[in-house]
Amino acid sequence: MNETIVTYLKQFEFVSRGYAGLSPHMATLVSVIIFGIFAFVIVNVCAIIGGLGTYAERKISADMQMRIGPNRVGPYGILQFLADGVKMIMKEDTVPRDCDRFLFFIAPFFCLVGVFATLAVLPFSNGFILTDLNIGVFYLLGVASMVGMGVFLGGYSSNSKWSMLGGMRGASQIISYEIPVTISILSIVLLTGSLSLRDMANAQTGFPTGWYIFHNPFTFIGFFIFFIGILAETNRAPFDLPEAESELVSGYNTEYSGMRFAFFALAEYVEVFVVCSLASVLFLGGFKVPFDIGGNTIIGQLLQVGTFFGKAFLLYYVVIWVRWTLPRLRVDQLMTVCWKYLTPIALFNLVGCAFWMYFFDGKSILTLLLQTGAAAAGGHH
Amino acid sequence: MFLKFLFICSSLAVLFGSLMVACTKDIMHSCIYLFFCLLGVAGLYLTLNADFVAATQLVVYAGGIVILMVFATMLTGGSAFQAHNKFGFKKIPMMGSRETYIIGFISAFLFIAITFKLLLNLKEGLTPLSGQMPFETVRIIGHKLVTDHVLPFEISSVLLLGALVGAAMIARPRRG
Amino acid sequence: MSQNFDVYIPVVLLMGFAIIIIIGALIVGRFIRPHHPTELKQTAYECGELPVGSAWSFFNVRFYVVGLIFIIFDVESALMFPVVTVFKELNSIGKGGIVLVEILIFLAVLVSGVAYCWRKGDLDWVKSFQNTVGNKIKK
Amino acid sequence: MINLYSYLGLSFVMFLSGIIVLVARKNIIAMLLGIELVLNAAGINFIAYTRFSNANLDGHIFTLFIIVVAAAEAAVGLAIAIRFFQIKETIHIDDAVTLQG
Amino acid sequence: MEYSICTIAPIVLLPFFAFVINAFIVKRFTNIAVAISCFSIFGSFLFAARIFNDFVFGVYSAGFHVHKVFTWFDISATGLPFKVDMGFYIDNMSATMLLMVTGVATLIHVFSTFYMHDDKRYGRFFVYLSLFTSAMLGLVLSDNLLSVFIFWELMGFCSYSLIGFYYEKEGAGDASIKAFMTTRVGDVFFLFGIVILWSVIGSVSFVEIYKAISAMKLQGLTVLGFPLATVAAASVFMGTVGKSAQVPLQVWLPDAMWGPTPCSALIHAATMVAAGVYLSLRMYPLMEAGHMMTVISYIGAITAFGAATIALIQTDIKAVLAFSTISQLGYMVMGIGVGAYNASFMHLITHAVFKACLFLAAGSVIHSLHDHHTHSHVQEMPRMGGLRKKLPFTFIAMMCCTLAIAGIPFFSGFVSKDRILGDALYMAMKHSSYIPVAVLGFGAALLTAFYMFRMMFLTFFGEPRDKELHDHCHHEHLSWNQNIPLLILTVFTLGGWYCGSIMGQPFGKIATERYEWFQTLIEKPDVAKFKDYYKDNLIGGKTRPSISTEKSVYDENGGLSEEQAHHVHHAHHLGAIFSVIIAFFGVFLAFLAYIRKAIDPGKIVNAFSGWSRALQNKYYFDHFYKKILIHKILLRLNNFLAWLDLGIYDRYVIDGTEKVNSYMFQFAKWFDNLWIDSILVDGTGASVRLFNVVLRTVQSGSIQFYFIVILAVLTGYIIAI
Repeated sequence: MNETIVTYLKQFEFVSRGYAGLSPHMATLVSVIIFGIFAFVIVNVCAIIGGLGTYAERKISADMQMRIGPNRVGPYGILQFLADGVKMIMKEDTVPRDCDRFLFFIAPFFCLVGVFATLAVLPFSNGFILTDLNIGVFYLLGVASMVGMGVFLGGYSSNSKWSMLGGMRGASQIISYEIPVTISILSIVLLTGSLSLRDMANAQTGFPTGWYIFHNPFTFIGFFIFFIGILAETNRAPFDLPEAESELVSGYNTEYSGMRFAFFALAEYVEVFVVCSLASVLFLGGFKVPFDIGGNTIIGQLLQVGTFFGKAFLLYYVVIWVRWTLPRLRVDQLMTVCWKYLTPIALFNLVGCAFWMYFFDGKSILTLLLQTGAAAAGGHH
Repeated sequence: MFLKFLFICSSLAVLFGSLMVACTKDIMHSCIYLFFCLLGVAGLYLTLNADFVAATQLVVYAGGIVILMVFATMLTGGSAFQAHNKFGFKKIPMMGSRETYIIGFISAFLFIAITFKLLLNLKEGLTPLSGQMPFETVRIIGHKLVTDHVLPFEISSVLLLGALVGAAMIARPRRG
Repeated sequence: MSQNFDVYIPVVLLMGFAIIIIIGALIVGRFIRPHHPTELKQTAYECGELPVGSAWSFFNVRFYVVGLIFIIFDVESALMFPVVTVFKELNSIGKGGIVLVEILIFLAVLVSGVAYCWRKGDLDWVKSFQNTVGNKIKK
Repeated sequence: MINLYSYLGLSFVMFLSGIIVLVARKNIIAMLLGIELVLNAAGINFIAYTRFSNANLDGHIFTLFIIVVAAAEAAVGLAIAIRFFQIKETIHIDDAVTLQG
Repeated sequence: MEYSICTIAPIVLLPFFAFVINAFIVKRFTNIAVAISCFSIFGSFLFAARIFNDFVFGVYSAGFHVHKVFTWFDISATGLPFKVDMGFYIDNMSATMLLMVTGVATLIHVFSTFYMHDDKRYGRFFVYLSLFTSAMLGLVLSDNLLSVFIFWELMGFCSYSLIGFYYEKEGAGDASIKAFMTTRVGDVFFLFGIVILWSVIGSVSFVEIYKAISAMKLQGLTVLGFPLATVAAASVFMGTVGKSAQVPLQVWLPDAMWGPTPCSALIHAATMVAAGVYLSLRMYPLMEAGHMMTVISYIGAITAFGAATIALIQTDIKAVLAFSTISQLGYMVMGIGVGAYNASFMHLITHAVFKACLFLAAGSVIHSLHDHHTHSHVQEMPRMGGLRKKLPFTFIAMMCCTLAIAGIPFFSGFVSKDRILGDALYMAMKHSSYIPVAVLGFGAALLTAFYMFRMMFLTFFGEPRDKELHDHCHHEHLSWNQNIPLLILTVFTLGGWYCGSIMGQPFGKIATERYEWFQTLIEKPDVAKFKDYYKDNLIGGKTRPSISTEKSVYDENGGLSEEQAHHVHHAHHLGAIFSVIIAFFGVFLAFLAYIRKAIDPGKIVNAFSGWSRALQNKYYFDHFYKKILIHKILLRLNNFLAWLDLGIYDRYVIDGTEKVNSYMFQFAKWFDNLWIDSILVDGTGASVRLFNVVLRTVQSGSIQFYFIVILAVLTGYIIAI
C-alpha cells in the first residue's frame, strides 16, 4: 500500500482520532493541508539547499584554487545566495524582440515544475516521504524528463544562435544520458522487485555491506554509470556543454535575465540535489541507519533524515569536486561516451544482474562469500 | 473530492491542449499544446487508476515523442515555415485553408459522433467498480507481460527494431 | 477510494508550488525592478555583433538520429519496468528462467538494431558531420 | 459525477481535434501531431472501459502497446518528413503529390 | 516430473533453427554451418535422452503420456465445428522413437562430415538434413493428424531435395520427381482420410479420435455404401503405403538411392520410411475399428517377400539394401496386421539402427572405392570382393548388422522379427486366412538371410575381382567421423538392449524386469482410457499424470489368461525355432553359392530365366506404371481428349463457324464502320476524357483529400448499418 506522510502521521493516536471524526471531504481537505505544509517545508528546504549549492560551489572552487571565495555577506559569506536572490529580483527583465514570447515565458516552468515534482517521492526517512508512489522511480524519471523540454524551449525561444545551439545540445544530451541512467535503475529495480523508492532503501542496510553498490559486481559498475549519467543529465561539468561559456556564451539561458534566469539556476541546483539523493537511495542505502537506531520513533526518523542528507551532501560535494577537476568533453566525445560506452555497459549490467538474480537467488556477493567461507570452514572440522 | 479536482484539471488540460493543437498556426506552439494535452491524458489515466500507464505516458510522450517532434520541427525549418495553400480553390475545391477547417470539422464530427454513438450502445455492465481495482497495476501488468501477453511483448521489440533501423536509414545523411 | 487518490495530492501541490513561485516572483518583481527597454537591449546577444538572420533554420540530422535511438530505448525501458519488477517474485517461484529468456530475447533484438546503427555510423557524431560538410561543399 | 461518459466525451473532443488537424493542417509534422491525438483518444477509451467494465488489466496493456506503436510511428513518420524536407525543401503536404493521377 | 514447453520444444526447434540460420550462412561459412547442424541435432539428442530416461526408467507405466496443447485456430464461431489444437504428445512410444531418431541422425550427421566433405554442395546437404530431422521430430511429437500431415509433407519435400541432390545427373532428377509423385498418391488418400475423420469427429487430434472410437462414434456411418471406419482406416493406411513403400507404391524407394548415401541411411532406411509405420501404429485403434487387419497383413507380407526376391539378383550394393529396406518395412506392416503391435514397433527401432549402420557401412565402402578412369565411386558388387582386410572396421560393423537383419540369435533383428513371425504363426493357427501371411513371412526370412550374406560374401570375402580398384583402396584407419559412428551403431545391434532373453522369447530368459522395458512399456493404446480426458495447457498449467504413474511390471503372459498364454507361447516357441533354422539355412545356402562355389548361381538364373527377368525388372511394376498406367491409360485419355479437340471440335465446330463468320463479316463491316467507329469509339474517347477530368481531380495525390473521402465513406457505411 502506498505510504504517505499522512498515513505515517496517522500512527499517532491524536491524529488518527482527529481524522476519525471528519467527513470524507473534510478528511481530504485536512490531508491537503498537511501535505501542503510538508510540501512547503520541503520546497523551501530544497530551494535553500539549491541556494547553498551555489554558495558551496563557489566556496569549494575557491578552496581548490587557493582562494577565499565569498566571505562578505553573513558569517563566512553563507548568506551570499540570499543576496544573489535579492539582486536577481531587482534586475531588469529584458525580453529579446525577436523571441517567441509564449515559449520564452513558459520554458522556466518546465524546468522548475519538473524538478519540484520529483521531490514528492524522495524518501527522506522511513516515514517522512511526501508520498511513496508504487511507481516511484518511474514517476521520477517521467517527471524529470520535462527538464529537457524546458532546456530546449529556453534555447529555442530566444532566437539567438548561442541559445539555440545550447538548447539543442542540452536536449539531446539530457535525453541521451537518460538511457544509461534508466537502465542502471532497471537493474536496481530487478534486485528490489519494487518501483517504490522506500522499498528500495529498506531493502538495503545501514552498513555499507548491505548497500546495493556492493551487492554484486554489476551494481558496482552500475553505480558509476549512474553517477556519470546524472552528471550529464544535470548539465554538470564535465558535461556542461549546453552552457559551455567559452563556446556558447552561457548556453540556453543566454537571453534570460533577472528572475527568469534565477529559475533556471534554481532548477539546476535542486535537480543536482535530487539526483544525488536518488543515487544515495538506489545505491548507498538511502536513509538507513546502522542497527536501525531509533527505530520508528521520532528520534529514529530524525536520524534517518540526517543520514539521508549526509549521503546526498557527500555526493553533492563529489559533483562539485568533479566540476573543478575535470576538463569539459567535446560534443562528439559526449555522444561517444553515452552511446558506445555507457549504454552497452549498462545493458550488460542489466543482463548480468538478471543472471545474478537467477543463479544466486538475489544474495549479495558478500553473503555468498561468507557462505562459501563458512562451508569451507565447516568442511575442515 | 481530490479525484474530481484532478479530473477537472486534467480534462481542462486535455480540452484546451487538443483544441489549441488544432487551432495554432505555429507548429512549435502546437507541440507545446500537445505536451499539455498529453500531460492531461496522463492525469486522466491517474484518475482511472492506471498509474503505470500514466507514468509511461509521461516518460514516452512527454520525454520522448514531443522532444522528437520539436527536433524534427527544427530540422524542417522550424516555425519559419508558413503553411499556405498551394492548390487554391480552383483545382480541388475541398482543399482551401479556411474551408478545410470547416469541412474537416463537419466530416470528422459526423464520423466520430456516429462512432461514439455505437460505442455508447455498449452500456451493459458499465457501473464503476469502486475499490475493486487492484491498485498496484505495475505488478499485474508485469505478470501479464511475461505470461499471457508475452508474444506482443516480444514482437513489440521487433517493431521497435524495425522503426529504429528504418527511421535511421531514412533520416541518415547521404553522400552526393 | 478517495484515500487511494490522496497519494497524488503532493504531486499536484508541488507542481502548483513551482508555478506559483515563478508567477509570484515575476509579479512581485514587476513592482520593484526597473523597466527601460531600448532597441539594442532587446536584440539577441551574439557577442556584441548584431544578429544576422533567424536562429531557427540550420540544424543537423544527427540530433534527430540521437532522438530516435533515445525514443526507442525509452519505450524499451518503459516496457521493461513491469517485467523487471516482477522478476524477483517469479524467480522465487521458479519461473525466473523463462522470464530471463524473454528479457534476453527482447534486449537482443533491440541491441541488434543499435548494433546496426553503430555499424552504419549513426552513433558517430564526427563522421556524420563530415558527411554533411562534404554534401554542402559538393553542392 | 464522473462516469464513463465524461471520459468518452473527453476522448471524443481529442479525437475530433486530431481528425481536424489531420484534415486541415498543411504541415506534415502537424499531421503527425494529429495522429498522436487520435491515438491518445483511443488510449483514454481503452483505459476508461477497463476501469468501468472489467477488472482485468488487458486494456492497460493495450494502451501500453498503443504508446509503443505511437513511438515507432512518430519516429518513422518524422524521419520521412525530414527526408522529404531534404529532398524538396518543404514539408507542405500538398507537395507530396507524386502519386497524383 | 514436470515437463514444460522449454524441455520439449527444443527437440524440434534446435534443428529447425539450425536450418534457418544455415540457410543464410551456408555459402560463406560452410564449416560453421556444418558445426551448427551437428551440434543442434546433438542438443536435441540430449533433450530426447532426458525424456527417454524419464519415460522408460522413470516411474511411468505403459499408458502414461504428456500432452501439451495450444489452440492453433478455432473457427467454430463461424459454425464449422473445427478447432485445431497444436501440441506435443509424448508417450513411451514417441519417447523411444525420439531417442532413436535423434541418435541415428546425430551419428549420420557426423558420418556425413566424412562422406560429403569433398562435395561441392557440402554445406547445403546439412541444411536439408537439419530441416529433415526437425520435420521428423515434429512428426513424432505431433498430437494430431493435421500437424502430422504438415511434417509429413515437409519430409516429402526434403526427401525430394535430397534424392535430387546431384541434380546434374538426369537419373537423380527423375528419381526425385518419381519419389515425390508416388508418395503424393498416398498423401492424397491420407488427406482424404483426415478430412473424413474431421467431418465425423470435428477434431483431428489423436486423443479425440481415440475418444470417438471408444464412444463408438464411427459405427453405423457409411461413405458411398462402405463403412466409414473402413474408408478412413484404408485412406490413412494408404499414407503409410506411400511413405513406407509398400506394394503397390514401393517403386520410388529403390530409385531414391540416387541421393547421397548418408541421406539414404537417414531418410530411406532409418527414419522417414519409418514414419509411415509410426503413423499406422498411432492409428492402430482406427485400423482395428476399420477391420483392416487382414488387408494390412497381406500387403505387408507380399511386400516383404516380393522385395526380398528382387534383392536376390541385385548387383548394386545400395540397391540390395534398398530392397531389403522395403522387405523389412513389409515385416513391420505385417506385424501391425497380425496384431504384433509391440514387436512391430520394436522392429522399427531395431531396423532403423542396423539399417542406418548398413547404409553408412556401404557408404564407407563406396567412398573408399574410387575409380580413377571415370572419376566416380563404385557401387557395383561384381567389382568388389576381398575388402575384409582393407576395411576391417567397416567389415565388423557390416557383419554385425547383417547378422542382425538375417535374424541370427543374440542380435536385435532376431528378437523383433521373430516376434512378428511368432504372432503371424499364432494367427495362422487360429485363422486359416492368415496361413499365406505366415508362409510368406518365413519365406522372406530365408531369402533375407541369403541375399544379405550374398552381399557380404561378394563384397568382403573372396578374391578381389577388380584388382586395380582394390589396390587403389586405402587401408582404413579408425577415425572419428568414418568408423566411430558405425561402431557405435554396431553396439546397438545386439539383442540384449531390447530384450532380456537370449532368444527373444519367454524361454531362455536371463533377466526380466527392467531388461524387458520394451515389452512392458509399449502397448496398444487403450481407447477406453481416453473416455474422459482433458488436455493440459501448453504454458503454465501442470502436467497431469493422466492415467497413472505407477511403474508397470513385466507380465510374461501379456495380460492373457494362463491357457491363452500357453497357446501363444507355444506358437512363439515354434516360430522361434523355425526362424532360427531358416536363417541358418539361408546363410548356409549363401555360403555354398558364393564361398564354396558348390552351387553356381548362374545356372539357377538360367534355369529360371523367366523369373529372373521378372526380378530384374522388379516385377514389372515400373513397366506397369509407365507402359500401362501412363502410356496406355493416361496417354490414351490424353489422345482421346486431343482427338475430341482437334478432330471433332476443330473440324466441325470451328470450320463451320468460319463459314458462318464469313457471312457475318459482311454485315459486321458495315456495322463496324457506322456504329462502332463513329459512335462508340469516338464516343468512348470523349467520355473517357470527360471521366478523366473527374478522376484526375479525385486522384489528387493529396493525403488529406483521401482522408476526407475515407471519412465520408466510413460515415456512410456506419449510417448504412
